[in-house]
Amino acid sequence: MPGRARGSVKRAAAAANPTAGEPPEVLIDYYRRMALIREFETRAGEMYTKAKIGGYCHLNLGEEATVVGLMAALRPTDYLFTNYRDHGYALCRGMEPGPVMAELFGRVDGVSGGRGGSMHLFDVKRRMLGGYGIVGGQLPPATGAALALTLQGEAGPDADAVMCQMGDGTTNIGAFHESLNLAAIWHLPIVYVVINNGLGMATTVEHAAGEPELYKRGCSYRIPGERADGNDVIAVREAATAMLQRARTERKPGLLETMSVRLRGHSVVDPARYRSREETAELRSRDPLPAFREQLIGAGVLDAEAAHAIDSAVERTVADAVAFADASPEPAPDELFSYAYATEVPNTPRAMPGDPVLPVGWDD
Amino acid sequence: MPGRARGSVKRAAAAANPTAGEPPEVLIDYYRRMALIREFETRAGEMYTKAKIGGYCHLNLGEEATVVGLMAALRPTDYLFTNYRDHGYALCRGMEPGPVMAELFGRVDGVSGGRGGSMHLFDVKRRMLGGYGIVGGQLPPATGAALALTLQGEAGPDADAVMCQMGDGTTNIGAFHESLNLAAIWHLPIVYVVINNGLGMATTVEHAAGEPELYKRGCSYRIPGERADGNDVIAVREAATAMLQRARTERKPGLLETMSVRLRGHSVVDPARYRSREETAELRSRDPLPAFREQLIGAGVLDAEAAHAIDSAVERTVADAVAFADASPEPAPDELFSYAYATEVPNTPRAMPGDPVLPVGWDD
Amino acid sequence: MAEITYRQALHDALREEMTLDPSVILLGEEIGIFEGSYKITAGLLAEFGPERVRDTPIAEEGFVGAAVGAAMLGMRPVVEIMTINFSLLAIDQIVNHAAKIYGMFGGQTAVPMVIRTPGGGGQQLAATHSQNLEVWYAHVPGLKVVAPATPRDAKAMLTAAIRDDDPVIVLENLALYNTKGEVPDGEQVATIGRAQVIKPGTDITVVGYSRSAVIALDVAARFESEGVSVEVVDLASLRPLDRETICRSVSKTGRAVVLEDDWLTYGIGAEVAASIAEGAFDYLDAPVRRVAAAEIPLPYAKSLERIALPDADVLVRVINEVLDATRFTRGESR
Amino acid sequence: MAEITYRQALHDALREEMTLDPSVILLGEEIGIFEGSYKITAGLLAEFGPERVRDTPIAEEGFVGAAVGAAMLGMRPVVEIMTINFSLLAIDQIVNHAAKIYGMFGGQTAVPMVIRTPGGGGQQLAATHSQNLEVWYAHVPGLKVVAPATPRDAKAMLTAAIRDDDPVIVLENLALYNTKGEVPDGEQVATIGRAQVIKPGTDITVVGYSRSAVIALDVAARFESEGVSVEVVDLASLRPLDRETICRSVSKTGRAVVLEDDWLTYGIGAEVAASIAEGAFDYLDAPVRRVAAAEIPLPYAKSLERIALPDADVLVRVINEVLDATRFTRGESR
Ligand SMILES: Cc1ncc(C[n+]2csc(CCOP(=O)(O)OP(=O)(O)O)c2C)c(N)n1
Ligand SMILES: Cc1ncc(C[n+]2csc(CCOP(=O)(O)OP(=O)(O)O)c2C)c(N)n1
Ligand SMILES: [Mg+2]
Ligand SMILES: [Mg+2]
Repeated sequence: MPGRARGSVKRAAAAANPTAGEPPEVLIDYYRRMALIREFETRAGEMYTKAKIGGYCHLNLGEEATVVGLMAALRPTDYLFTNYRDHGYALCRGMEPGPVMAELFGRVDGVSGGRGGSMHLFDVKRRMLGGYGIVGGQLPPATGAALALTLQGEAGPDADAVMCQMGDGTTNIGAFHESLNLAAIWHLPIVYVVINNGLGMATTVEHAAGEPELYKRGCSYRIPGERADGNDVIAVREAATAMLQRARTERKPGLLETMSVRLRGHSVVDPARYRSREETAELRSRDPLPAFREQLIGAGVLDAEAAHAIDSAVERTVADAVAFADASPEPAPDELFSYAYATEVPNTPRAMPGDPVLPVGWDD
Repeated sequence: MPGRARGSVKRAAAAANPTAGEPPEVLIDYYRRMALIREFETRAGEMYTKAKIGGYCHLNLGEEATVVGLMAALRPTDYLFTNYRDHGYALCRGMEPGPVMAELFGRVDGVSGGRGGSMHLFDVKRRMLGGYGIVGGQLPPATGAALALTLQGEAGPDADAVMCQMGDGTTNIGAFHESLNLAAIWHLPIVYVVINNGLGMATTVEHAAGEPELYKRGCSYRIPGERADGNDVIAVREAATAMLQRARTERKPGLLETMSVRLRGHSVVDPARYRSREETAELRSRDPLPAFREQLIGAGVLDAEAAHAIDSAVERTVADAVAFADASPEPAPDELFSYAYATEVPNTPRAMPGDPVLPVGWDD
Repeated sequence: MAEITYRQALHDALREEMTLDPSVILLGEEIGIFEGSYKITAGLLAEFGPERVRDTPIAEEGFVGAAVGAAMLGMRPVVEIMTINFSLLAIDQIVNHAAKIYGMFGGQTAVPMVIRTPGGGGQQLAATHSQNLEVWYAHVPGLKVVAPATPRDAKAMLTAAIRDDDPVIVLENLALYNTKGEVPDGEQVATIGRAQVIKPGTDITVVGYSRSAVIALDVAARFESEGVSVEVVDLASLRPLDRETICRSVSKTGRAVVLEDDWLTYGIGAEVAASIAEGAFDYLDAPVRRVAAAEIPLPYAKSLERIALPDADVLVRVINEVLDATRFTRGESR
Repeated sequence: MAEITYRQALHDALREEMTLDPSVILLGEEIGIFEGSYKITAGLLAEFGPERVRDTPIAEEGFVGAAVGAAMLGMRPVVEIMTINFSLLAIDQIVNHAAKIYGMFGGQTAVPMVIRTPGGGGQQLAATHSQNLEVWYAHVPGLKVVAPATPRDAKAMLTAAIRDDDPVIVLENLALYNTKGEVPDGEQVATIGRAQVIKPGTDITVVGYSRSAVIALDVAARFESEGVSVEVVDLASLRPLDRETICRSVSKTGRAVVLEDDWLTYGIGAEVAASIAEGAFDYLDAPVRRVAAAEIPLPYAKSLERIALPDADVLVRVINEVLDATRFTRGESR
């Protein structure tokens, strides 16, 4: 991306061999997760074309290493808030691919009961507290979740923390400022992660941000920032882990920026015509998935056959997810008002379009 | 103020004798302006007690040197936007004390026709584009005014610029972030001035801001910041002039923080019980007005008699302003809809409370 | 039973709920050291400490949204927004988040939070500080909106709001804070979603809420002496709206006037009038009339502010117009 | 006269006004390089350059407020807010600033700006991206709000809005962008503040705006063949609201149904129904009925979304109910 402010990107200790010292099964698992996201997103794109999925659908293609690295840093007991580009996070957080795909299909077995769709994956048990479609909208609630943690428990290595993911474009909205400021003054255990894929929709970081080295934007709150290579799963994991650790033990918020590319358009329907052929080709060359595969093969952790077996397995997994989603029924009409309110009170509206304001015979 | 982050405060070149090199008539004029604000605000407070003024009324007491210094840096052709604590700015911008007081009284001769009151002083000819009551509300419009300037003229030493004043507490709201970011990426000729009087209403800067050295908060946009001693009229003027100059010639926004004290409560009705006696006494010792008077007398620019003459003159001016305001009529009832819309269109509502939705006989 | 102010009633509800339930926390600008712009939270910082009574920076979107997130983790935050005018800064968190999270995520997490905020003009606070924007919130599914008129209701409704698992907006009123009324001792929990007939009558129904219900009561008393029996319905809950109670009243009186402090067009009264006109169509002897504010950014000048806002005298006039239009003879009873 | 899409009509209005008046500038997210989320601004960056077609960061409060300030200095900014749902982030600048500045400062400065934004559900965008919040803006004095239904009106109203010296909200509609219609050649400037009878009829009045006016037209045509003469009133302007045109229609037909895409309670239809019920009280043979959306955060699932939103079939049913309630005999003419 021409003119993109990159500055120094933090890589894992041994840049030449970032995977050194990692147990092979961990690396293989990361590969499997990245491959799963890749396959899931690719199939989601197809399913959109087949009109199985509607509305907006944003994919993590190109962000697989980042997503896997971040989720590897998070404990099951931590809380996660993300934006609408949330499929990979949901999968790595342990949500089954079937119910995730079913949500995209708008079916009853979807993780949000088919009510939220692609942008709004949620799983209270896995402490994935939502994908959010309003840019920046997830920041204040994530900050408030961290506030609740300070009221519900003590700081320490076993304390829970919150991770709040967002895109680069999101750092320009007011909620970013207000949230980080609250986290700073209230000493909240939260790590804000900016996925810098270089673009809002077609707007570059440089065009949108007065300080395009986004990890520095914690300066206004004395929140330490750090940049990591988003194509390096270990570097991302390590940076996130360190920040989470500080959040747990010292209740210090952190700001982590990860650098990666968005391989396709902003959403499934965006052909990204604003990118030249050369640019697209250049982006492909920065695809983290084949790079990681090569790396593992080079390091002897994986061979071509094993890699292929993993790829095939995730293909089956996702095919099963699609089948599961397709078999799941659409929510029934009489379920329309099922989640209107958590506490029922008199006179809650239940009218269908065209119903009179009071039932016939109300005055009998 | 205990624990108040002050850092290094920029003072005028010769801190020992900041007035050195200034023509005496300029210094005397500054003193006159400061005394005028002091007297105007004191009388406004009284008038509030007498119920001549209603609603909210925020005074510049303690901020006189800052206000005079800032306004001395501004050219008549520059544009000014402020918050609701705007009386002193209006006076220094050249608005007559009579119409300013009349606005506080809600009379037809008020600078905003009695529609705005204390918080909403406006004078299109003097390019005072408003006091604003919503915290941070003035920032986006001020930024947009600067945008208009870039479309309407070239940069250069004669170019117009915008000054946007705000309080310390205002740096925590989203509009601060969004506005400064726009000014940075669009290269706008605007100087944001933070009047750091240490408090929101009773909330200290340290309690509210993650980075309490507020001039540093331009860091998130690469906007240079500077701090000036708000009790030093020359220091304020010099810092503001330099920033305005950069705005005119280089179209670089700036962030100026001025340090001063709020001598009274947040508004006229606030007894400021949250301050101890000692604190109040300490604040009084930092009153800029007697200090400046002493300074000028010490420097031989003024003697006690001349100072007294000025004080008496501004007393008369303000007494006249009060008389003017009191003599001005209240807006007449039939003026209620006079400024409903700039472009009249059919069916604009003109109903008074209780009127039917359509005039009787509409169907004749 | 003690006679206390509306302000005190709100304070007491907060204090009692905080005492009962440690998950109740307060957030807002100047609610601690300053004790609240309108002093509702006076003394609570001293009593419950800065963790539970939290002074926030001026960052409405931030701290209201923080309350949303805290509520998702089981806290019961009560947020004070200094006036409803400033709620515009937080409205994305209120409407796009608090109101949506329960339904949009398939009921997995509730958002048990309360937003307390006063509305109202008449204090010479000028156009941006004098609005009655309750209809915006009342329009939004996922929210509940209550608007107490009396100290008793203020306490009981705020208590109910805190215990409710949904986001509830408690609309207070600058003009009511100093009003006094009897408040029963002991715990009182209102039922959100019900209107109440606060004065029975037979000749005409006046519908109000918050300050307008108080005015309506006063006007009803005036008419009583003239032999006109006014029934006053206090909406109490703006969402859900209790159409049945309203229409039942009108089915008895055959005449209706709505008094509201907001702007006429698309105001609260529009829904009330439309609901009556549909639900009680066969009972209505005359058109439902609405008494509301003139549609103008409210001027600061007292002379203009006074005439732009509805008051008891205008209500009296309109009631008389409706009575006359139906050839009502004073003293007649139906 | 050419047949073009609603999208093209909006585009043409922008292009023509930018050509005529150098003070017209465009601001918004992704309106330049991306050519607009819904491609209304396609080609304009190339034609007018980045100074006049300005891609903004994601900062609705900031850039909408910047438009306010630029307008105060004599520019005529046209802002695109990607959808009405995101306008909540900017609503303080719209309602507390744009709408107030002319009146609150005693008429010293106008704010000649336009906010274009689409509303509407039915695209499976889920609860936070599918709202119809136009009633909020329509409630606010100081704003003008128009809601064109056809390509012709889209062009003429946007043109009028740009030339108007007040802040005007042009409510577009996701479901209409691809609809086609005849647009006269040459300059057309609508009159803001007038409703229009877009199909005359004698038996029943259907009131709509934006998408609902289009549906109403379609339904009216269906009824024609059954011997029912439906008059369709397109509000066109939500603020000011042209009550006289609406009531004149009902004074002729004696029956009325309002079709609206927003939530029923406190929606646009409430004011329309209340105004009819008051203004045309003596003419009404049956209660005014409203057809509106179910009051729920709109679910993503198609099966639920479909039934939660009003459509032609529901309108047909309700029209029949009103006709039956008044014992209307098909083919009868009044
Ligand atoms: C408040 C708001 N404004 C605008 C949008 C429309 N929108 C959706 S995604 C997007 C770009 C976000 O970019 P970034 O934060 O970098 O995230 P990415 O899509 O790259 O993951 C925009 C403008 C929105 N959803 N919410
Ligand atoms: C958006 C908004 N929130 C809250 C308020 C209430 N309020 C008025 S002034 C003020 C304190 C502002 O402090 P600061 O910015 O330091 O300015 P100062 O009053 O000290 O000049 C507050 C909270 C408001 N007017 N607008
Ligand atoms: Mg991005
Ligand atoms: Mg201050």
